[in-house]
Amino acid sequence: MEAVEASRPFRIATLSLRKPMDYTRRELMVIAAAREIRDGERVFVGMRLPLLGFAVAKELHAPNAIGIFESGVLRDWPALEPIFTMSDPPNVAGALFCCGLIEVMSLLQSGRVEMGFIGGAEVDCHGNLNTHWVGDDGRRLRLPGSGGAADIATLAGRCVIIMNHERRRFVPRVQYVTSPGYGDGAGWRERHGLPGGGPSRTISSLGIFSFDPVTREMQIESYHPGVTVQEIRDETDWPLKVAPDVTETPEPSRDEILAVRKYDPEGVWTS
Amino acid sequence: MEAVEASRPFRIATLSLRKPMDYTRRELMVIAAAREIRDGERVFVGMRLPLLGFAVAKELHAPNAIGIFESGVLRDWPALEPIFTMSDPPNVAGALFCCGLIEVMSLLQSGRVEMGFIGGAEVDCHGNLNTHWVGDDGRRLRLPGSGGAADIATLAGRCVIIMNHERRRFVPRVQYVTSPGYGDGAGWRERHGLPGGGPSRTISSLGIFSFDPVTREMQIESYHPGVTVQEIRDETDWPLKVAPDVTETPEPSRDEILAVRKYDPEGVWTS
Amino acid sequence: MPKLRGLREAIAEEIEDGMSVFMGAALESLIPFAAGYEIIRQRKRDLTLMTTISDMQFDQLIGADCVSRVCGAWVGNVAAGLGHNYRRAVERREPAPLAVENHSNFSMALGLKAAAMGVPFLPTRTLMGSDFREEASFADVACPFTDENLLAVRAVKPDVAILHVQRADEEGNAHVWGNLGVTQDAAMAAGKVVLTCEEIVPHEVILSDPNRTLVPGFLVAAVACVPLGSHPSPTQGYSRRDDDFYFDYHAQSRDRAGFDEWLERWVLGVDGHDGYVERLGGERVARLKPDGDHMAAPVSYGY
Amino acid sequence: MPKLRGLREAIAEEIEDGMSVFMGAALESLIPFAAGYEIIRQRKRDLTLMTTISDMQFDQLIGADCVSRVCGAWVGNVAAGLGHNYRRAVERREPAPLAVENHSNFSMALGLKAAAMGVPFLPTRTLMGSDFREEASFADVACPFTDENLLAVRAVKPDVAILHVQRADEEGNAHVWGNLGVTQDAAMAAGKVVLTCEEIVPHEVILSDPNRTLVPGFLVAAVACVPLGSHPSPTQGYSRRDDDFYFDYHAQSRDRAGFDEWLERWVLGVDGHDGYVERLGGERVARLKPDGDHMAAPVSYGY
Repeated sequence: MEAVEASRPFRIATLSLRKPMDYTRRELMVIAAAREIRDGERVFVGMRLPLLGFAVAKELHAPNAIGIFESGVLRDWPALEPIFTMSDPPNVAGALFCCGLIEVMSLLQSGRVEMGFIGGAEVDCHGNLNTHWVGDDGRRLRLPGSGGAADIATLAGRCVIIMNHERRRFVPRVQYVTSPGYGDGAGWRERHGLPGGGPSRTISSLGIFSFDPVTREMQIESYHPGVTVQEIRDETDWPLKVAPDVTETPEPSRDEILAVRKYDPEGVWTS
Repeated sequence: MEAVEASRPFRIATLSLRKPMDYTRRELMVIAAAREIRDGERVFVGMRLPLLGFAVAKELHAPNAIGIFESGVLRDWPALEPIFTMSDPPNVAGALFCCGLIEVMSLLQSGRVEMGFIGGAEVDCHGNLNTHWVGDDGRRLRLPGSGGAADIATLAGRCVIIMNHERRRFVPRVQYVTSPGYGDGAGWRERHGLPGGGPSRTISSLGIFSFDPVTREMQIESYHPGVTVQEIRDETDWPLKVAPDVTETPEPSRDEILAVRKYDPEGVWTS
Repeated sequence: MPKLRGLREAIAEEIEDGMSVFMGAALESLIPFAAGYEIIRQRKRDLTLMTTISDMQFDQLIGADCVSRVCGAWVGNVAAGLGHNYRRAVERREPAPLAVENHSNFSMALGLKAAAMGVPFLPTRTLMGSDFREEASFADVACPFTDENLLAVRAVKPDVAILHVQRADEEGNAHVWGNLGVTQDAAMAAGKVVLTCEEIVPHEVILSDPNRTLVPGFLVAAVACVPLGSHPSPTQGYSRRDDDFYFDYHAQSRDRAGFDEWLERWVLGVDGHDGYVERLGGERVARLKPDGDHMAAPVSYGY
Repeated sequence: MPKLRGLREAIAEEIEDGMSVFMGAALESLIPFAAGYEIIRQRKRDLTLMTTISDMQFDQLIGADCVSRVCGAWVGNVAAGLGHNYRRAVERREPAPLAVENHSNFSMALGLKAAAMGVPFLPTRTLMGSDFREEASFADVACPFTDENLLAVRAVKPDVAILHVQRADEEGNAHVWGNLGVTQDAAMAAGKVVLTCEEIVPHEVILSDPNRTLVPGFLVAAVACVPLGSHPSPTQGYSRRDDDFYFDYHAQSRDRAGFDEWLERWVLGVDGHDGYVERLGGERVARLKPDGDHMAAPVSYGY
């Protein structure tokens, strides 16, 4: 479950096509998400962009990946129609396995889910996510809560964080830890007994971020085409480090773009 | 699961019709079992005689009783054909609810199963049952084990024990407690934290037995027609007490006998 | 009292002020919206609502001042995001203060499972390191075999679970399919179950496929035939999600006045569920019907 | 390696000496007898067999000297009573000593469920006061909320679960119906699953009814098409119980010589499962077919 407020996408289809891209930022995010899915993996694909990423990965390099939904649905093929939530009928008809939440979470807890996508209203420098409440000009703003995100963050083999990049969302320390990343850094997950591997990457609207293997601090791995390291730093509320081999996010291939558009022909999610 | 060795019943149909009965001992046992089932109750009916007892009770005084089988089957109507085990297809087709063992045992553990029938190779004066091993002339004889009997004995609202009455089976203290009754007597179940109520009655081939509400010791409540108190004591390996209001087991009614024969027309289980 | 009743009678007779009520068991489908609307019409008060994912149903009940406490993993609008009434209640105590107990989907499911199984807790490895691990529903427990430190989740026992299902018989034996979430766990954890269903079917239909029975009738206190009873959420095989309804509610409930108007239009100002369906209009209802069938392969229980 | 293999290859490649093998998950139906016979033919050794109710399959494997340890709730002959080979092994160490770990059906199911859930134990109220409560699989655990004393059951993780099912696709996604027992828990607890099935069906048949999928293919290492693979135990919709086979085995296995003859006739002296079915004879096989169908009411996943 995304905690951020969504708009009715088919009414706000504001295109942001900028030269020299012939693809949108959101398309690039979907493609980046797809690239995180390895063939044969079982992946919590959640909703919206990762769901499309799953479809793209299946189409291209991960034909044997399985998409998992916490309501109890496992699919080896994308939903039969565009959907708003994991429980929508086109995501259930033609599923591979439809069990209960406990069974899906049991697969997760017993180490059989390699990856999960998660997001939040805030992320911090150690990849902790907050979907419970945030301060806003001295007022508290109550968000919907964890859903299954905290479970995925705790238990999945690895997590990929996917979020819009805004300074108010990329904060030094989240105000509330809903979905733990690396806590306060090195050794924290081990000390607290979290079985899963923690966040492997963050995909934002500006770049892709890895976590320093020693300090577990988020660092810029690549900036999206047309974005500078300085722009990313400006939109980040802590002194964001840069990986030694920082580079530009690889341009989407023609196949990747075509795959996104096959599953989102109207640009509902990606325009 | 009964732990005792069964013969192929349709080959050893040795009739034991004695005057003035026009029914067999086994028919009387089935009818006594049926009388223990109250309308609307959920009852572990196990196999063989209690299964027939369930059918008779449904037919007569307990039309809303539900029969439960530990493999995950719940029925509101007897099996569609005579069966050897709970998992036989005629006991599954037309079932009310077919779940897993865990779900059925969860109903039991959460206090929603009012009664269960159990048996064993040995029973003792406090209603403890043994289906693990017995000594036989200095040799140990290994029996099949608990199946679900220990769970039913521990957890059911009340249990009814049903057994052939033989001196080697009715012993002062079982050699191994598979399915606990009242342990060593008053207060034992409470001390050991057993949630279920314990055995309410024993139905044997010679009589019906209750448990003294204070001492929790088995006592003769009624002797079957044609059986004397002395015969029962002779077949019991401890000084069996007699309830103050001991009486003859009420004769089966015509309806009861007809109901048994409706479900066991060949006398497979009751001749 | 017969189990098969009208929705109005079922809610009047089975739901009492102050009860704890589990809804939203399938997470984002089969949400018993019609039952929730009826709770609002009957002005039930001081309820504790429990859920995994509440959909916008909890937001409606909170705005209508039926609720004093929420216990769940996610409260919002599954299509459009935040729940405005939920925010107003938590942030500004409008229309009344609201206590919140935080769970994750898995911890809530484990709490229900513990109650369903008749044990006071279940152990898990989830939520280690989350801030809401400090809630009173969680405690440390060590494994007696491995000495590992695990999280114990306390049993969750709602007074009643309200479930919408595809088909049930008059005794409340229910077939449910598609997306399930914690449907069976909620039914087995609760003190009793109130069902709404798309169709009442003969007992023989249920008996024809006992593996499809998710809720046996002996757990059910009342069953009401309420076609489209999950609207605007979907019911597999019977109705699609009504996306517009979600976005319209989201927009209208942005302030109290807008929510009150919404409530009058869709809940208080209509004559029960039939009036609600009438207000939706035949064309809209027709659009929600599935595009044809998608049949399960045949299965024989032959013996 | 493709998952779809012959039974001989599947057993040869997936079952190793010394492994722990769970069978008998449905308690008294769907017993994977054909797989057990193949284990005997291939003279696997030193197996730990795990079960709830073993049916007479364990008795056969013990008599054939494939087993060094049994962990389960019930070992015998479900139609006829005691298992003679089991008795000889425990009482007289014939053909070899046999270690036994006692469970009840519920405690074994909880052990599997713990492994399936990825926790080292689950708490229960059963077995309090039973003598086998002293086994190493059980320990005391106190509820951190209520202080109640409960029994902790240690997770049971078989190396492999062998299951017979009605239908599966080539990837091992399996539809199972009727009597289930601990089938899904065993599949999820085990390191891997080996399936035998009555029919291999197209993937689309599985996808048509995802609630009927009890075992997803990613848990499955091998699937073999073995019609009548549960004989003499029943498979709902496909074959009835062969009662005579149970009583004949019981009578013949009363002494070692009789068992050896039985083994030669039905297992070692036939050419795999096909030879076994041939020996049963067409008339007997025909008698085991269900008397007609008993169809599940239709279900649509329309969207």
